[in-house]
Amino acid sequence: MARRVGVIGTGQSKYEDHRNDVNTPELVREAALAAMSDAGITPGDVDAFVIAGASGFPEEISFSENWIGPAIGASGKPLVRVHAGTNVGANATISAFFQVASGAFDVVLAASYNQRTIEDFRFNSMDCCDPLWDLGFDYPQSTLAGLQARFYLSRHEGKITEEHGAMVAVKNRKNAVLNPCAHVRSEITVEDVMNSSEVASPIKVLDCSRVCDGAAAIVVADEMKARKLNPAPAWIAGVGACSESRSVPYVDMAYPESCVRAAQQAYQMAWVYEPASDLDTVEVHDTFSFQELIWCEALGICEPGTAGKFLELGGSMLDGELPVNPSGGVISTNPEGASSMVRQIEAAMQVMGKAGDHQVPGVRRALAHAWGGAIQYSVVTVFSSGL
Amino acid sequence: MARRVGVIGTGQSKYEDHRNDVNTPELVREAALAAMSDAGITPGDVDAFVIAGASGFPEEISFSENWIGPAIGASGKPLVRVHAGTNVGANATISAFFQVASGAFDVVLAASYNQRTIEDFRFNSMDCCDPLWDLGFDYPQSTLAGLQARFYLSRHEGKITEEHGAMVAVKNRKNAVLNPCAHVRSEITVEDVMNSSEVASPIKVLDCSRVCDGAAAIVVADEMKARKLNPAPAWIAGVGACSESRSVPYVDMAYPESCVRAAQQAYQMAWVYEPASDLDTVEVHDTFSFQELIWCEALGICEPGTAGKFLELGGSMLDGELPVNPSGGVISTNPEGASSMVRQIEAAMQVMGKAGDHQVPGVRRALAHAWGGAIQYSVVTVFSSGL
Amino acid sequence: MRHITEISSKVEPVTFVEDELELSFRYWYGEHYGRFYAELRDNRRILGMRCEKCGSVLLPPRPYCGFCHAPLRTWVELSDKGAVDTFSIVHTPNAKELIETPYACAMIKLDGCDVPLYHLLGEVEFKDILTGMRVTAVWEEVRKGALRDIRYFRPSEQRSIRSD
Amino acid sequence: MRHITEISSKVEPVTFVEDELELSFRYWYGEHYGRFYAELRDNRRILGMRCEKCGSVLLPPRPYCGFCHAPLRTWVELSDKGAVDTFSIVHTPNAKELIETPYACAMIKLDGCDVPLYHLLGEVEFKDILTGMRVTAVWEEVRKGALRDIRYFRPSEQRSIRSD
Ligand SMILES: [Zn+2]
Ligand SMILES: [Zn+2]
Repeated sequence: MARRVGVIGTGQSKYEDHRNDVNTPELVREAALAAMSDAGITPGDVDAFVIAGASGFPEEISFSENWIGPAIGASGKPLVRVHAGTNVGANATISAFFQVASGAFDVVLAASYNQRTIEDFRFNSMDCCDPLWDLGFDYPQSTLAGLQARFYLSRHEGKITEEHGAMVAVKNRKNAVLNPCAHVRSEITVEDVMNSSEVASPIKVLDCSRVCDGAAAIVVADEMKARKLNPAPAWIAGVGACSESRSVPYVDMAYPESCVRAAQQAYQMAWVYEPASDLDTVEVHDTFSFQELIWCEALGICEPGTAGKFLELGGSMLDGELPVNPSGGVISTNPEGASSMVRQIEAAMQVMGKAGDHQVPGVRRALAHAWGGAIQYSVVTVFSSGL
Repeated sequence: MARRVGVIGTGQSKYEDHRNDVNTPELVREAALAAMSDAGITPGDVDAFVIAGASGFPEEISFSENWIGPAIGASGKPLVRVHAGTNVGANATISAFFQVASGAFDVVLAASYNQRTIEDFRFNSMDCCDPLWDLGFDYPQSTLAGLQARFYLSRHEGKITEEHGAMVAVKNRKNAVLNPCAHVRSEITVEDVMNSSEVASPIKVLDCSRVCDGAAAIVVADEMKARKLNPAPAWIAGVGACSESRSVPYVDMAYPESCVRAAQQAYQMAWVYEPASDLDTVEVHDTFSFQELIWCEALGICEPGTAGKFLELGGSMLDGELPVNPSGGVISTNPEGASSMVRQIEAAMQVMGKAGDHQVPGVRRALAHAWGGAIQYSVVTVFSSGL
Repeated sequence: MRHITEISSKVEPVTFVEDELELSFRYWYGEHYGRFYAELRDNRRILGMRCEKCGSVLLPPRPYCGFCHAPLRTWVELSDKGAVDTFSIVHTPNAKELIETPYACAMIKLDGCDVPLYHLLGEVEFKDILTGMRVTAVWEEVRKGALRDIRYFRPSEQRSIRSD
Repeated sequence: MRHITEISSKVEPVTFVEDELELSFRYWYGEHYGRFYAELRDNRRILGMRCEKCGSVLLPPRPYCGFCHAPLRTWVELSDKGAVDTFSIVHTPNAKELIETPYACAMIKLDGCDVPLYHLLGEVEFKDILTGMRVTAVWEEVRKGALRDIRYFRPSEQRSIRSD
């Protein structure tokens, strides 16, 4: 990179099933003001803004810069909007990173959000289909996730079981109790998960995250500004993004190449050679419990088929050798368009030592992972306490 | 900027009222392959891709990376999607520019497109309204453009007339005859425009662009790669983007601050002090004829209220002192989501001396302008033949 | 598996696929808009906000200033009279056909407000509409809490201009 | 213009606004998909494409290889039999309610093809579905040129597995 870039502030709104007390601009403002306050700056100090637009339908109005811009202080400032599936928030941060690294701007704020405008939940993740190919099936993400989970279980028969999925949910829900920002903060048991009703087999209700409304924001700055404003910024050491872009049938769902490649890009940039030992904690995008295991393998943290064993042995627990989702993960807090930025925020907070009760001791390098679309688009960010 | 970035290849698809002979990925592929061929590279040489997503509605399916990615060689490569109004193509190029300038990638391809999927034309530019404010009016862009034109005429009464709008259309339609890529290539007269039916007064049918289907692509590279691949790249000397983000009522439509500020950003970066003399040609986003005059003033090319006189005296003609829209502009070719990238392509081609019959002699610096949304979001790019 | 080298000329290609969608959206207003629309509905009052920092009087009412980003606290009651800033006679049908064409629309600067309001013009011949023309809101009898609780703005009488 | 310092407690705030949209989309297929769907409709034939560069046999048929980006020219006829790569029993109603829940869906690898096809499973108890299970397409009598011209895939008889 031409210039070093660090996270100097993060902010999250209150998450609720429905945030009907505010309008969308006010919701985004809540997170943006928190991030600026955390960074010790005001809107006037921000050189440029990136807004993460949610996928088309949950937001009828496309011109988010028009109504959200003024709420976060972006009026009259450089602004760009990125779009993607559920990984859009992570992409927004990476866009902000490129802008600062390029030398164009010193301080950039990226914001992401989710406030559902369509009452019928079925429309909220409907647009996975390729209109030229499988429009007639109209499957939502949960169906793809069910196919993915079964594919993964079949490939590693005897090594990965349905209980492993349940154990992920149990672990992450337990971690969420320690995270004051988390949406769902109550513990469950493996039995609860196994006995919960089937959504798309082998996925059951308690294997799924519960979608909520909320917003997140992150402030990044160049090295000079970052050092001035923050005694211990979380440096962005590596970024990667990859879409397999092959329509659903091409994707190896149990070991998605997009995730492997996004990680490779980020690892190369961050000088991560042995993910399992070079990283101190990771936040992965566990919209569905099984996915935590799949991402850990595709990220090179566990060998294929071993993520279940790693979990059983406590390796991914909050006090394990490589805690996974210490924040409670997406399964505890899923403000869809913002969830992937929340992973980055949580990873950055771990690096800055500001994670409070769910802080992993001595984190020097943390990874944030995100997926989106039809399980074919992955984004990876690595944060570091040193340069 | 940390690294210099140059345009090394551009491509445009065939434009037609409706491109029903191909699907959307194939349409984008047409432009992307042309751009790569122009740059002397193949998809394997591209390090990362930026896809410009059109505004929400004309494209039901949001995951453009999923179906368009493989058609342009993006499978397995870093990819991001930017969204905006009609300036989205220009934003995509600027995103590619930041990525290369940051040192993350050496060669990035940005692609934009328009293939209407909604038959009812009225839905194609409906989403200007702020849902919290003026949803009950449901006005399209042409209504805003009519209000804008009247506001401009009133402010400069006696200096700007309806005939000036007509003269812009006549000039640009004439230039388009010389541009083999243009969509509408036939001349009209001022009488034709003045006698054409009213759309949103003072705007008449022939003051409006005719929307078409088509795609555009642009390849940018860092200085070393650019020099190696292209004897005379068009260097990106300055970029600017600004959303007034204030809901429609706040915008000074006759002299939009977003345009003034975007230009200021780009001029500062490109060391442009006197736009009228430092620039050799400009391509502005003339979706409606009057807008060419308004943008020229906001860009600092003419003093407020003098763009009509400048036009009358031939200053903006193809052989004038500062030719405006030598390509024929948006009024002759409007593939909505791609139109703003086409401005950049035409400006870059002028700088590279590759504009053919509509080449302006001796262009060293050219500007591309774009607007989007509710006339509140502007993007400016300055290209230069030297560094 | 057989290889096919030529495209059979016997089949008529399928050229497109169609899809239909019916969507219902709900946007939450929050406190400020919520009060604004309620006052419009219940009391025919148009409320704006004043920025104590830059002095602007703004619509729509929001908890922050669109000009200088300051937090806003001061509500002000605006007049339902004002002047036409710009106007247009629209012949293009709107997407949702909420308004019959042709119609006249305008940006109207309400007295005391620094930003114009988009609305419709009525009780006036198109040819008589002028920039700067004084107008007065005509309210709907049955109001729902929306900008269109004002039916349109009509030209103010000469007398009422003086007396404003 | 009057200043208002306190929010009147008399008005009940307006809390949200609703909007409805009915949209019709038309997606153009282009030559390759156009032929694919026509063969499905007229001849119950499933056509794929072979990449001469990397050897992959691909669905959907496109003029370029999704794996290696090479242009594709060679059409191949695929079998309407294959094996279940993965499956799921779905209880969530789909947005457009095209399929009644619960239903079984699967990724199916057609014989001779390198990429699986998403489709439905039928004529089978949910509990009997297995990864690797051999299946055969059941075609609709009236076909429109769409993937759902195949009603679903049903388990192949033992005999037919052998004879394939
Ligand atoms: Zn102010
Ligand atoms: Zn191939």
